[in-house]
Amino acid sequence: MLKNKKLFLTRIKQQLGEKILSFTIRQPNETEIVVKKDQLAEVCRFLCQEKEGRLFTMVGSDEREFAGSFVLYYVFSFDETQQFITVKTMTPEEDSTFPSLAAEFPALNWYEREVKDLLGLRPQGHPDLRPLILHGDWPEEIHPLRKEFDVSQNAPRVKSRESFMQYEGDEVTEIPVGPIHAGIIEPGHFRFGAVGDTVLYLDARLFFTHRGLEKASEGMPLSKALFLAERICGVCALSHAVSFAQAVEAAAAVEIPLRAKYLRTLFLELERLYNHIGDVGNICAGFGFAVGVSQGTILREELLMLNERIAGHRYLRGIVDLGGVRFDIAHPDYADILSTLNKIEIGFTELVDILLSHDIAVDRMSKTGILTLKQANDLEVVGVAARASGRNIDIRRDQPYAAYDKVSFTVPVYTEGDVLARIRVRIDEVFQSISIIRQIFIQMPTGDVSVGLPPISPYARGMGWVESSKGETVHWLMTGPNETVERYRVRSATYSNWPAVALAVPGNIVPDFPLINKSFELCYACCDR
Amino acid sequence: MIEASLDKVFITTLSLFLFGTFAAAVSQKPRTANLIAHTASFLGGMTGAITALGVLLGQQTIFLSAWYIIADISLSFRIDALSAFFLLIICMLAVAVSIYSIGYVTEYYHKKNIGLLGGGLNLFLLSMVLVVTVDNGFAFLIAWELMSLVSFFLVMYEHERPGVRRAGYVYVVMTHIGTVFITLSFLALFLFTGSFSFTDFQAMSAQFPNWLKNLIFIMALIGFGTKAGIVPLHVWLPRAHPAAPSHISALMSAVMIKTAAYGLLRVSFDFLGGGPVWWGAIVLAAGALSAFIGILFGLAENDIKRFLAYSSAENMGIIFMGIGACLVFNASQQSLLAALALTAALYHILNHAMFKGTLFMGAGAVLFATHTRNINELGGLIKRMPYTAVLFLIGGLALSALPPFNGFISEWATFQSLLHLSFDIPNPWWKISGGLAAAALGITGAFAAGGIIKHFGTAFLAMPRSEHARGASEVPASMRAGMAILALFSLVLGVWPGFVLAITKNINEKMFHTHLSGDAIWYVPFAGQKTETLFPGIVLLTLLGILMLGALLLRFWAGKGKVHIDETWNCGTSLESSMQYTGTAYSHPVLRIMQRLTGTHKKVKVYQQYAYYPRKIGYHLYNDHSIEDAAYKPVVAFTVKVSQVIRMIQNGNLQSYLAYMVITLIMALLWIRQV
Amino acid sequence: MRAATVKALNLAVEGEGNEMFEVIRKIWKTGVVTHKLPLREASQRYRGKLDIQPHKCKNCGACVAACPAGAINVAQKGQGQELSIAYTKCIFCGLCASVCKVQAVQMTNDYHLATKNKNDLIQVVRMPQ
Amino acid sequence: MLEQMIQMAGWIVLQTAILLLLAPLVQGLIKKSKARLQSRIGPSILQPSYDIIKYLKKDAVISDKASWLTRVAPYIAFTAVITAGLLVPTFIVNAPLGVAGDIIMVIYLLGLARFFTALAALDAGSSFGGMGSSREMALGAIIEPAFLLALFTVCLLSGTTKLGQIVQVMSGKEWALIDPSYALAFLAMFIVVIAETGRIPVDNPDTHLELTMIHEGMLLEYSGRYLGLMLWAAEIKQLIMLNLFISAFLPWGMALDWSSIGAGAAIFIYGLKLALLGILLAVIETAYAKMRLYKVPKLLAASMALSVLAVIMRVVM
Repeated sequence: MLKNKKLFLTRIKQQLGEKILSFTIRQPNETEIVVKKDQLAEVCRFLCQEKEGRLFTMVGSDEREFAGSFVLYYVFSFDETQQFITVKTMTPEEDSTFPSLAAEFPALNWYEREVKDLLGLRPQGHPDLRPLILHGDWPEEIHPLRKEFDVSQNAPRVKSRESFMQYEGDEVTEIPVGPIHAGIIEPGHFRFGAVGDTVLYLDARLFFTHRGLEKASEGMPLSKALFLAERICGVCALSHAVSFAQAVEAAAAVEIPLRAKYLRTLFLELERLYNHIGDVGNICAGFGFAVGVSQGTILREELLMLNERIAGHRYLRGIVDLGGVRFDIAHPDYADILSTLNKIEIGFTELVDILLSHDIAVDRMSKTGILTLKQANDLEVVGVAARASGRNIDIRRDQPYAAYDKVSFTVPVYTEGDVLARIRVRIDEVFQSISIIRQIFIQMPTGDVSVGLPPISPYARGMGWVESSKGETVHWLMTGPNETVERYRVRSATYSNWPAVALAVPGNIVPDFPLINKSFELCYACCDR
Repeated sequence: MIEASLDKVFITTLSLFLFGTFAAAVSQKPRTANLIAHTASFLGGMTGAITALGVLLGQQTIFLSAWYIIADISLSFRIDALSAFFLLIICMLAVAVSIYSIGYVTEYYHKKNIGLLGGGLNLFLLSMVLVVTVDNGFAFLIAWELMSLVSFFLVMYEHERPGVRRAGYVYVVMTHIGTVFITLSFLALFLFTGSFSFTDFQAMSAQFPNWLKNLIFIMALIGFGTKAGIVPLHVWLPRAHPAAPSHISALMSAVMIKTAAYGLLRVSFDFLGGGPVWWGAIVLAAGALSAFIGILFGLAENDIKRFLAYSSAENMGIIFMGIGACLVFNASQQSLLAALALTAALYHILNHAMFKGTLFMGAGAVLFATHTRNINELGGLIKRMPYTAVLFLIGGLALSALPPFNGFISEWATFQSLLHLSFDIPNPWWKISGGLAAAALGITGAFAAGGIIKHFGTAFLAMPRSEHARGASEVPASMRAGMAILALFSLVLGVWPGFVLAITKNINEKMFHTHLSGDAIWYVPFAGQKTETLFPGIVLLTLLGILMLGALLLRFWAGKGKVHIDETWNCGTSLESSMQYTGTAYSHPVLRIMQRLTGTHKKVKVYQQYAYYPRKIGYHLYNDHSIEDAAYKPVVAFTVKVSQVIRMIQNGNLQSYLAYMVITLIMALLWIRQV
Repeated sequence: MRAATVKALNLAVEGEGNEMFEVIRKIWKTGVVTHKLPLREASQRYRGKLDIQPHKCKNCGACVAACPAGAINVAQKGQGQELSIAYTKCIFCGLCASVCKVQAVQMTNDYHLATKNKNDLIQVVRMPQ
Repeated sequence: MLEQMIQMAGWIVLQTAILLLLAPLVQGLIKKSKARLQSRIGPSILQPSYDIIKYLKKDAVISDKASWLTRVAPYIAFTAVITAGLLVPTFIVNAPLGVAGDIIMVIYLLGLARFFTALAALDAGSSFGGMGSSREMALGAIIEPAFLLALFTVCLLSGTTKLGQIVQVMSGKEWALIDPSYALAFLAMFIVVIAETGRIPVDNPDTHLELTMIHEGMLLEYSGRYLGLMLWAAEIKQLIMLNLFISAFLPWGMALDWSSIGAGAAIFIYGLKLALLGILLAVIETAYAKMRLYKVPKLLAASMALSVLAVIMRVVM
């Protein structure tokens, strides 16, 4: 394995040759390549197409103060060799542009627009330069992530530059939904181009809940920023917290105690369980199957109450510490968890039996909202949605963290890409999670649950990732002086998957949209930050 | 005495129309032409209506001989109850349309020749009056041809507009195919009776062999079915009606196609004395098919006049269902039920004339105000044209057969006729067919309601979708008055069916020697062996009572509710007119359900340079109308080709070709006479 | 004819009798699960309101510094000091309790936070001199 | 004559009161049963009545794009539905307006209510109104023939479309449900009742998801008094459908005249029948899921097929 890695890296270095400025192995699993702007496209193309890397995240950072320019990091994951390669390129302030790769790699569409909005670097040749993070009524020349931006300043509102898809002919109705919804749904504005009940195109306008968390974290002590990370989202609080903690631990180059790893794994799986079971129940609301909804809710509530009993918080907040977890659990808790899980397993099996043998339910779900493998690959879709479309990725297995390399589990993959496949993936993962938790209790070692962090040098970089119930969540962190945050970039699963929803909807009928949307189960807060 | 004076009144009618034709045609100033033509047609209509009412209520028949051409080929009139009924409808429409036209034709001032249009209107009315009143096969055919030609020229009035000529050609070709069949059936009658006189037809047809009766009936059905726009002979209808100026479309749709029903009733009952059950079955099936397909295709339309034209095909279908049921009952010796079915058909003929007249004039008013018939460009007219909106809505409610308007009563009677097919005819097939036919009628009514909501909702409600609609304003008073007259009749005939029963009584008595008692104002007892009664008046009174009382109680109990005016809820964003449901979108679910019949398919064009980055999406929904395509395109193409060849030979224009056609027809008739 | 009837009946219910039975059985088994007020007590580890014992406090200020939400404040009031906890800001993370060396701040499982007046959510503790 | 008219007026008032009061109760019962079937306690069965009272007393907000139609439609829909209700028997074999109209009148009066509801939905210009309206009309058009056919099978027995006479004929056939053709017609009609009352699997009365609504979508722009009337009308329509069903298929125990004992027992039996039907609707709604929009016509086609089959059996046997 180790040899493979070395060979892999050496070969990349040789093949890229002149095109790169430097080639540094920064951490055992991360290599940094520095390229000039004009070589960026070629290097990325080489990494993606010849070496089958997949875009993990892309970060733009204002490093003028200590590096003299804006810096862009393109992180690629190589699952086979468990390696990350970061391609770094510099953009000086005078020439605040960079070559756009979005036309070639549609997955970069949002990342580049985000850099444009927040840092004011112009992606040249981007086919769609509409505002993304900041809405059309935000002044075009104010970029919040530039260091000179004053947080307390109120930006003036300007005439909106928002635009949506244009339709030819007088037959298309633009159906607007949101940002204020009828139910308790997060804000997002969807504009369907539809004729009658058939959808032609979906414009999704998100980032209504952009709270500027990344900006807010700048200069914040790492220990407090953890709580900020925890509050990015309601239902994946733990995933975000663990990701952040892992990023800090990577920056500090610290290994956490084994028991803490197991505990993190346990809680992460509990989080996945209540999310997946809740989602399976909730999907029934999409076709009005009341029993499914009520039974799903009952099971989810059982799990939430279990969370409260063992961790003091229904949504598992306040558990993670930098360098481990904040408290340990004892044997009565083991028994509590295991007996609750037994109950859940029986109830869930029954629910699944009813659901999957219900003709109308299955009919509603199958062939609805199909996302093809090509679309999933092109957009670098992650998580449940990716696995339902035949994209065999799961970061727990591919780039293991916590104790995932010590437990055995299978990764369910379906190829249909429809709502039913996404539900089936969730159902299978529920049983996998239950099995993982049982393994944890067999293997659980004794020992400390936390380790103190050594002092972290300024401008150290770290990356943390977690396969949340929605997909991989990536936290990219650069520390500042005095153990504060210099640049923090969160790429949640939702961020990667939202563009895919818009692709899965056209061709379906309007009343199927809630169903499709729920089957992706994307959360806006994660995405908008 | 009365009879004698009615004669004179009728002659006055004819003279007025004739005068209107020529006086208008020669007058130069548009304003004068407008006044002369429409005063003449208005007065003609009034006198004609008096004549018809005199005949219907006075239980008498008018005979009138004008002149003889040769031997027994004469221009003579005989107005019996059936003729008078149709004469009444023509004249009522003539009155309403004349008033309407005074305003409507101002649109054409200094653009087109008003004299020709006004003269044409008079001539058209005259020809229709002749069709339903002449007493001679030969004269009937001449009048029929005159009616077809005049209406053709009126359709072609705006021939410079794209599509109008094509529509005109399709119309003229189809109508002549129909005429050929009608001519053949009259020739057959002539050959076996040796006379063209209707009286001889009636007297001698009883001795005809069955095959001949069947032949005559089938040819008459095809011929008149073409004029009536019965599916699949309807193709000309949705093309010609929208192409004509709106007041002409109103007349064509409300009256002209009804002359086909007159012809069919005349031939099948009066001449042939009813027939075997299968005649009725065919007519019923054709009617059901027509009603269903007609309205389904209509629902797909976004052109308000095309929709109305298709709906005419639907309503002719309903009328044919009534006639079919009548034929079946007649063949089964159920004379009371036959009378019920005939009443249903006649009632619907009258009703359809009223509400379709209103609707076509309403569509004309929209066209007048906005210069577009495409509802996807309209919207918000209810605030700009409040009167037109109300009148159109009344017409629409009647078309959707909703109480308390007249459409409901006749559709109810048709329902009863169809249901009694299964209740009272022992044959098991009829037991099932009656129910299925009733179900077909039900779906037709629901589709019609959907079509009206689509067109009214898109064109009149919410926000304007284009400059056309934004700049609209209410139409002149005369146009509103024309619509209002018919709309008022829609309501009156809906709550006072006794009136209609009084005027159809004679027809039934003559044909079936039985009658439905309908003397009371408020109710229609279709009494007899069953007591299927309907008291629309009582129901309406109760409804109004509850409404008043409820509103009062609510006011008393909860006080005068405050109403705040605010934006339409749009999920927190501002509402744009492109967010309203379009006409296409509205009918899309139905079309998708009925995809196999309508052949609905879409063309989507995505403009994009890179995959995943579309810039613009083009969309268009097409309805293939598979029935038309399959059955018609080759025939129409062939006929058009032939006529083009003929035109080339003649090296002349279409008008002279048509003139030749008429002359040929007359020559042929004369030649047969000589032999 | 009988066969036709059976077929038609099957068409109508589409053979869903079995599955419907399953559903009903499941519902029967579950019963009504809604809890009526008053709700049960929160679990032992539940992190609810803070319990502050002024006499133990050494005025070290660790809790104020540790609070990530800035919910704890100390203000000079007359002679003594006043510690205020704003439950409008508190995220119930429990850091204050874990940094307090003398256990003057402890978390309780009291979850009753609903109030009609926002000011009731600021708990003020007067420190002894 | 005068006495007769007074009697009729009294009957009209009585039946109107029954419709007005009972309709929200039936709705409440269905909601309560559904809640129980979802393992919830659920609101009181009086809740729909409270809701209506609340709405009627509230101020209304109306769109600035809307015309007078929006204000008029609730009154028309409400009165049309009540008038239809006066044509359908409840616990006594005839209805107050029984002489004046028949089943077809009922269907078309309900159609009138539907027409104005669907039209008013387009008045404010929102796409949700259009969506609900267009779906309602599409499904309505398919429901109509199924409805007619299902009723037709019943009419065929009595040879009339008058409900009073139908009930009289049917109540003489206590064991009719054993008759296969009758059972088929029963099923066909039940499907129609579900579809017409806008229940799962056709429509979901509980959903307020913008994109899936049918009936609720049409009422989206309504508030206050207007919403109250519309909701009330919908509940009364549901009661009328159940009344129709009872008249056609479960007419046993109806009072033949106004004798106090007979009428008292009949009222009790009528209440029982309504409650049972309501609970049955709730069970079906709980156990089924909402069908795909474009599959609903197939369900109604099945209803039509059942009706036709029922007629064939009646004719053949």
